[in-house]
Amino acid sequence: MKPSIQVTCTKANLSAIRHFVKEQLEAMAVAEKTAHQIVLAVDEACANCMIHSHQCDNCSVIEVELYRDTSTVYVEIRDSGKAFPMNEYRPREIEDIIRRRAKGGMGIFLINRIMDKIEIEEKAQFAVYRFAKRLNGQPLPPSQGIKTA
Amino acid sequence: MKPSIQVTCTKANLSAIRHFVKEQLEAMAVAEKTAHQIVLAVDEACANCMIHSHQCDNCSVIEVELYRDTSTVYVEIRDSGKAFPMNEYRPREIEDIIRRRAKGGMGIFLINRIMDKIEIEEKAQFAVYRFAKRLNGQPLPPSQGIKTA
Amino acid sequence: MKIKEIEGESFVTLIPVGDLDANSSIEMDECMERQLNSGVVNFHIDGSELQYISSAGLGVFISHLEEIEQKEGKIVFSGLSQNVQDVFQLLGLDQIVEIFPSSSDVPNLFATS
Amino acid sequence: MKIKEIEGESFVTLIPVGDLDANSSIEMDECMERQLNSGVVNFHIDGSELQYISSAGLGVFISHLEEIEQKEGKIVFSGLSQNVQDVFQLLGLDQIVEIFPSSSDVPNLFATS
Ligand SMILES: Nc1ncnc2c1ncn2[C@@H]1O[C@H](COP(=O)(O)OP(=O)(O)O)[C@@H](O)[C@H]1O
Ligand SMILES: Nc1ncnc2c1ncn2[C@@H]1O[C@H](COP(=O)(O)OP(=O)(O)O)[C@@H](O)[C@H]1O
Repeated sequence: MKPSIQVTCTKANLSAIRHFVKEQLEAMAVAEKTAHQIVLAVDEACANCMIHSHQCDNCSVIEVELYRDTSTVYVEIRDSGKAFPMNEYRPREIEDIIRRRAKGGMGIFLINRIMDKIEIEEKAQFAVYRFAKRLNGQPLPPSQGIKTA
Repeated sequence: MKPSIQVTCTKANLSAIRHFVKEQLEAMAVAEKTAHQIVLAVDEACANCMIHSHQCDNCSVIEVELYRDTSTVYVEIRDSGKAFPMNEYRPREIEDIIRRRAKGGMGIFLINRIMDKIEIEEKAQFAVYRFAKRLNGQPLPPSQGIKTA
Repeated sequence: MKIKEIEGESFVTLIPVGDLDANSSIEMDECMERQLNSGVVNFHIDGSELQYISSAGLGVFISHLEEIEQKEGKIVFSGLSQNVQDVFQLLGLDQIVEIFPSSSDVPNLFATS
Repeated sequence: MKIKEIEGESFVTLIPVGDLDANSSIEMDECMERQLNSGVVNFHIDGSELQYISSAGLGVFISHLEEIEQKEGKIVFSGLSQNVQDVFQLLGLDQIVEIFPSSSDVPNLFATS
């Protein structure tokens, strides 16, 4: 199996998702700065699902799966809510957000800045968000070869 | 649904389980000292499953569910390994552990010290460990009533 | 997350401890609102114990920038970890708000302003 | 977890940063082994940046107590958080090893011993 986490949808569970991603990336020997950015992008995407695509706390689940090959980290988020086409969303300028005194509107911008590839798939029962982040030559962990499947 | 987390069995995922338990107990208004002890007991039990009841990393899953009522926090751990009768295990004295230069043997002792009730059930496909911790009058969180089912 | 609050003469220091994410940002926002409503206009956000911030956490500060400016106050940040600073940079916020390396750089700023 | 190592004249200070659990205890154990093999017998474990410890983490120190004693060395702890100290107490370890409130209490100990 690929390393994965599944939690009930409630914002209190974002912390567990972040620690899952952080520890797994450490085990995959991903450099700290890159790892933090991936944690951030996953946190933003999961927070969006929890806030925008579900009506109530703990009434559905979200799953995150993580793996890497030589060159790339892959993230797959499966959310039981309706798929949101985040790759079509046009974020506002930060100056505009400040002027409007908005508390949000920067999550998808961050995901776009961090990830090299974003794919969204609508399935019958759930939505799949697939991210890829290139590692630009960061070596694999010593001993273990990483199983990608 | 009750708040829950499911991760693939590998020690790197213990951190996610701890943060799940910690944040949920905070949302349930459990006092910090009690919450830390519950986090510790769950960490010890999950570490045991990952280390002793599985042959390989990420080849099975473990699930933790958490809820409280007025007086008690309940934990349910479902592990796809064989059930271990931890309530029958007689831990060694700490002095004995020191003399033997052992690196372990204190996990079940801690779980027993912390939890008020421990039940183990062997199912066809998995083992269930049920813990209960009494709260001795710690109030429920304000506004929300806690759903126990 | 916890928030330590230190009331200075000319400014308030807020020290968020732990992670400031979509979950804990509500608490941070309540804290800022309370301070603003009690008349505080100068804020020092001491980030030395802040382990993580997401866009929802930053949103708390961003949403109050205009009000603070209107009231001729100031909000400055100090002691941000590399990771937290990286989020400011990804958003271009490091060009918009003042960030100091250490909290000891801050008192002078408010004293002379 | 990360481990900071500070080599003093008569003792080594180890500062585990983050969580010392069944996962990270391996790294801590390797660090202790390496120090012992290089002849170090006096250890100061500065717990001021240790956020969590489980029995596997404590096991690292416990498993070396006998060897350290045999070598006429010492291992002391300082700056433990309430939660970390609670684990020592649950196990009765607070009666067996020396724990100091602050790391500044430690140098004198090794100087006079
Ligand atoms: N999973 C989702 N389901 C439904 N709508 C979403 C989802 N993710 C994002 N959105 C919409 O896109 C907007 C922009 O998202 P984002 O940039 O993350 O900012 P924020 O969530 O802080 O508003 C949201 O306000 C919401 O309207
Ligand atoms: N889930 C489990 N499956 C199989 N054996 C177990 C399990 N949990 C505990 N054990 C056995 O009980 C012993 C004592 O467990 P514990 O007190 O947690 O100490 P440790 O795991 O550090 O050895 C273990 O060494 C192991 O032999």
